[in-house]
Amino acid sequence: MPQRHKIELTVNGKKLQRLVEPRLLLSDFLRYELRLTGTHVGCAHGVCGACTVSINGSTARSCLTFAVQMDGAVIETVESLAPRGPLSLIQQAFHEHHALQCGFCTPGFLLSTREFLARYPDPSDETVRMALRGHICRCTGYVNIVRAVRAAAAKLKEERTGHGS
Amino acid sequence: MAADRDAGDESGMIGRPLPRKEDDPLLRGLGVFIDDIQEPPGTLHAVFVMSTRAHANVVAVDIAEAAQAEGVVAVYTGKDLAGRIKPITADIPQPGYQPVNRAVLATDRVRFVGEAVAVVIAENRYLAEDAAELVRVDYEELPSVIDVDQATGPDAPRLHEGTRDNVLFQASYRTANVETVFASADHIVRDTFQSHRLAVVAIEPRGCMAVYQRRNDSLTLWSSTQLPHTVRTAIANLLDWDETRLRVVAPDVGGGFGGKCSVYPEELIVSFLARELNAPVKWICDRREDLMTTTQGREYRFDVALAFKRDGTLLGAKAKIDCNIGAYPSFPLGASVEAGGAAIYLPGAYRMGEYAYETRAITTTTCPSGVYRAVAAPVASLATESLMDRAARELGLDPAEIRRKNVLLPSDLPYTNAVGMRYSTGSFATCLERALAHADYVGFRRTQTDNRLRDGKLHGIGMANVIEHTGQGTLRYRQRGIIYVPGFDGAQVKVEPNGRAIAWVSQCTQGQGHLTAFAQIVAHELGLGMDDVTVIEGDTAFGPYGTGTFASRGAVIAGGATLRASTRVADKIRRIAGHALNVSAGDLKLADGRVYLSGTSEVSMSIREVAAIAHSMDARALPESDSFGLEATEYYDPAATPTSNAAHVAQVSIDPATGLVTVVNYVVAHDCGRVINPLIVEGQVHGAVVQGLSSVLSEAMRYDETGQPITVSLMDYLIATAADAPDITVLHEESWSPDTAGGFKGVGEGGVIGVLPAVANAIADALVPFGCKINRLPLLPQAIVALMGSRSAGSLEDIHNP
Amino acid sequence: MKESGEFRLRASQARVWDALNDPELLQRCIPGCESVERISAVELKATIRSKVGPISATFRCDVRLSDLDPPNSYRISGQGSGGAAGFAKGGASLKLVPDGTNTQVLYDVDASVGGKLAQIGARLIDATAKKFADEFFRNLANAVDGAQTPQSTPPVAETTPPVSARGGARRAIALAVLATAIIALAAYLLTR
Amino acid sequence: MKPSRFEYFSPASTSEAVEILASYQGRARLLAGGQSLVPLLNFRIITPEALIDLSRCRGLDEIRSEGSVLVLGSMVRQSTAETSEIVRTCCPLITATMPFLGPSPIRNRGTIGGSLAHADRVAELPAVAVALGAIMIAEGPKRRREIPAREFFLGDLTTALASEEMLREVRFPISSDGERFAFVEATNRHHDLALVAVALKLVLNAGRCEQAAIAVVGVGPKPLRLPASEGCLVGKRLDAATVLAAAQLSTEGIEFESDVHTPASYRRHVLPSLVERALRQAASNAHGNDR
Repeated sequence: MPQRHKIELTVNGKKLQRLVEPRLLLSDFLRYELRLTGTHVGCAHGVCGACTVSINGSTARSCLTFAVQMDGAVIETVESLAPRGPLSLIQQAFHEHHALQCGFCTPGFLLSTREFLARYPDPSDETVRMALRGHICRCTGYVNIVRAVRAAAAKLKEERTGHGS
Repeated sequence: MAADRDAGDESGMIGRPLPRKEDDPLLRGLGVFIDDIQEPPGTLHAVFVMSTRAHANVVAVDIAEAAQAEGVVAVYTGKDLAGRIKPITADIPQPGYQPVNRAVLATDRVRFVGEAVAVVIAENRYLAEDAAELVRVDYEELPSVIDVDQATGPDAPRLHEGTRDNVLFQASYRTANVETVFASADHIVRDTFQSHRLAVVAIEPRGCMAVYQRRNDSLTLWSSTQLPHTVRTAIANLLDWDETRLRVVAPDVGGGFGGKCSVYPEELIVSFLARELNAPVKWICDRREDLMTTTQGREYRFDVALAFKRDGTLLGAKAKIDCNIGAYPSFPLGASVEAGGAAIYLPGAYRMGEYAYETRAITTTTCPSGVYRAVAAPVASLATESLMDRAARELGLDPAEIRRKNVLLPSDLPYTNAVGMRYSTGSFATCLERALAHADYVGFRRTQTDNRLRDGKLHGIGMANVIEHTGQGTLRYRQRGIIYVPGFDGAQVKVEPNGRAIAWVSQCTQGQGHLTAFAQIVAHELGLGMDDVTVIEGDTAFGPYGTGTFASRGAVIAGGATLRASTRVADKIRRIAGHALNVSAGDLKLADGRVYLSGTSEVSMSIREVAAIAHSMDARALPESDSFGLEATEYYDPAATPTSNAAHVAQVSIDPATGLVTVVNYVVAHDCGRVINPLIVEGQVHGAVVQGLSSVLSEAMRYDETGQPITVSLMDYLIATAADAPDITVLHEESWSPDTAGGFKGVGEGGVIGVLPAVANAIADALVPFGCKINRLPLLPQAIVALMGSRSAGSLEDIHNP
Repeated sequence: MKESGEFRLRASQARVWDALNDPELLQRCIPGCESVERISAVELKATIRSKVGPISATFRCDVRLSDLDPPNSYRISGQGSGGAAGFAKGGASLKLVPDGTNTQVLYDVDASVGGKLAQIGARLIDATAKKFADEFFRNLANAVDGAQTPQSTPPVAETTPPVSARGGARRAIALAVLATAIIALAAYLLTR
Repeated sequence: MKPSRFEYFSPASTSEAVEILASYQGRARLLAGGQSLVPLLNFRIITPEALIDLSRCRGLDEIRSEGSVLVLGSMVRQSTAETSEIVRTCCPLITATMPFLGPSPIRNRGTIGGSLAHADRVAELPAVAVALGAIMIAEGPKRRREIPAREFFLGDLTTALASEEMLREVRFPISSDGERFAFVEATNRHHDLALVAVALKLVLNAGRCEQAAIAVVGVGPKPLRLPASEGCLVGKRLDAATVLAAAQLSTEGIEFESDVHTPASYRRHVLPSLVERALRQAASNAHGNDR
């Protein structure tokens, strides 16, 4: 049996140490070892986007990453967006605009949306569509997702200017 | 019971665009899909060894090496399971139907690439996959047949024992004067439309987990299914198990769309193994396996002719329909569901008295097909709506004009069409006009008159009228011989001592928002707030038996059952409150968590107080005629099949250099009767339109000449992303159904039915100068440039309307 | 997949037949041919390692020969199993027609590939098979030309291959080429 | 869809990496961003004995300009290159091409070197490297060597790197005044994998084209230059007639290939249009593609 490797990492703010077999995918590590099952696997080859998490502040496919590579990494999953209390602003926008149906793909959309809005605070429909093209949603037709993302952008802007003034 | 439009009032919950109750956990990553369920200790993982041949005799299966591999607990072959699990058979008692068996694991013959020949059970999925690679199968290849012509040719091998030929179902029908109208028609348009095989690709692949309890020989199977009750009954029948010891649970399900609307061999095998090995057994389908084994759909050939008068009046239709249903009929819907549905759907939203069809379901050595969202209706609609456009052009009419001439008008209703489907209510003409107006059809045509080429793109507009047979009940399934589909559903509504309600509904939700929509019905009837109502679905251990969620039947049938049960509970609340308040029950209204006397707020009590009385937790007594508890169970089956309707208008632009199509504007005017939650209805329409759009523009499940599927990853099976999808406007009409409880009609499939013809017609409209006809899908860039022929982008400047 | 075609070798019919009967030469000409084992007069087993960048699959091939008419024609058929990667199978009728000092080789091929490689890597299978064919033809042509040994011929794409396969779609050629490997192996049988 | 077993190494230096690589004699793979490699592992299309993760190798994520050359370390993430001001200033074509490489989560992990060394026939970066005349710096156990981009790509997933060599960095000539760029592609879906993609660099002087480099990917197993089109442009003004003539010459000598995504005939049909489009963009836009 191949050697297991010790990794130390931070997941959703919690420091962890684990021994992992090299071939263990990050998605499986999160889901089965840490029981963070909000990260879903829809294709395991990097296309559908359901498994998207944040690694060191950037979105990434957890199905295309091995846990063993994550030594020292800071990982955030959907579970970190609103660990308790009210939904985050983006989650709330998805809720209000009916931007999810079965909800399987939603965690990936949320993480990409968060990253996108941090970089592009005032996006057009077109840029939202471009930015989210790495995620497949089979239920919503994306219409309400785009609306939710734009609504969230407007809210975030409001919040910023509100705090600023 | 005809719905009473005045029943609702301002405080009612039905009709409100409420955000969904199910969202919160899903948004937090707390959804529990099949692979998210905490595995019990000792859970074993199954991996199936799939056939690499489309058609072959299985000479030998060598499991020796696999059985010795690390972590492997057991390996079973088809021969090991034969006799332990009965084959799956959808024996539909209908003329022209030939039933066939499907062994849960192939024993001596495989009939499609992906058919399971062995199953490996190991400590984890990684090890199970390692071992599955070590199973060696010796095949003796047989000729494959991948399309309906090969399967019906003179030399075609017979795929199934005990059948005459590969035509597993055929039917025909004609009205009395169809030949006469065709003989006397001024104009006949005809073409053969070929639609392509699609994979369903619910974003969550299938999967199941079985836990066996030895102490009472009972089993719980969690499965990502649309049919928990049917799966339970099938396990009982095919594994010879007492159904009362079986529980099937559909947890959160990541989309169904018909792909999870069959009982699958894996569900039976995993259940069997859990008992056999006395250990929890889990199987999660991976995406490649999903693209090879989950029922596919919509591979049809429609040869259709429409007969018209010179003025554009539609006189009749003739259709010859062939469906490629793949290697095995699905269960419970069987081999006839696609071919039968295709024929029945064709008359659509038009006044058309004469119709003849011949329809066939043909088995081939490809993945089994099933009831993919809207089944055959989108292709039937593509055929008629495309021919309608061609007739218009040939007769010198505008496409909108020819539809106005033929679409059903209020004065036509109720209308019984050429195959006996009855449309009680509908807003066919209104939807068409509203969609055209909103899309500025007239304005578009005015611009287009000058030039189809604007901003370097070719522009076109297309439309379609849509009907959707929704909420089909017991009678429809009995008529069609589909005896394994009950057709009814049930709901048990119960007010607990704290005055809050819980409803157990026999369906299961895969994203359609049942937990919200049905809660709205309960809250509406009981005068409760949305937070006071919890809906639970998908668990055979609770509530009544039922059919499942598919074919746009949720709102009508489960909604109807929920409404009926809620009404009965509301009646009891009134009786109890009337008794307690010493007023007539008939004068009491329920709202805001209270029961009060109409016209006054003085005389009232809370529903919580009523619940306390009902549970003998209050000094006041029940009326003598009532017993304890505050609950009711109702099964529901609509009086007739309610027909939803819609009109779709699509506007496209085409890059003439690359052939890439962009949908720039999309309008749907939609009527699903009384709307429970417009937010959810719009979501259903959006999703269906884009799913259908994806199938028009890019999705295609391809097989090579030998039956190898060659699009088994999402790198090769191309699903529309946000970058491909348009914004969509949904306009609502509400023609309540007199045939259903609450006036509800179904929604969910109609969007797909409309988008195929609307987009194909818009593309054909943009390409009118090229004189091409669209009769094949998908319309990938390669197809568009082929349709444009040799005219290169450079010579487009002079393209005007003919 | 069925495919007919022809290619021309700059050598006499007798020389080509002999070349096709030279096991060492063939083993060198078939890219990735690792071993050949004779089972009977008309049967053999061979191992061919097919490689595209990091992707490789080892096919164990069973080949059978029939309709022998030296030096004019024969029919071969066979199949190779690549384990979990998949399989390739095919048959071919091969005809050698003298054309002055050259030889025209006419073939009718019926071949297919299946399993995981074919399903996931359809794109690569075609390309691999084409590359495989190009190499085999170039090696064979060089060999019968009496030129240097095939191994020392670098795969320089700029040089026009000395032979060309005519015919339809790339995939057809691709599949034909998998059968070509089998053809070559089958030829090996002729010498025994 | 779980990979088979492998050993894992995470060397701190390139010399250590190539040493391990050499010791496995072709049975180990280098792991860069993993966005192309890991799908193949998950499908078990490839089953290496070891993966050598380059993410901790010192110096591989550097972006710097050295005289007339922009140097991108092989482990520079695609999204980093995309937003790098140095890259934008030195080689705007690279910046313009990045959004085509895939959606953000892919570009966040995917690397410059990984994409080039993977050598997929429809990958965009090889076209850019060939159009710009990049030099690949290979590092082996014994020496480093330079490989011009044109000689680097040999075929599907196959490069001139020897089995014990790794791609250490890529050196792009820094663009000068008068250079024009464009990147365009034809796809099945909007912003999909390329069916055919064209990257071009022109050097204009007083309106005349002094140099032209047009690279195309997707038509066959490796990137190609279009010498006939290039020849037609040099010495001429980029007027409509010249652009059209160059576009029409683009298919010359190319053996177009079919695959599951599109037939050869489509690729042949679309290439002239793409070349025309790229030339028009380049003529009007100093920063190539305007996305």
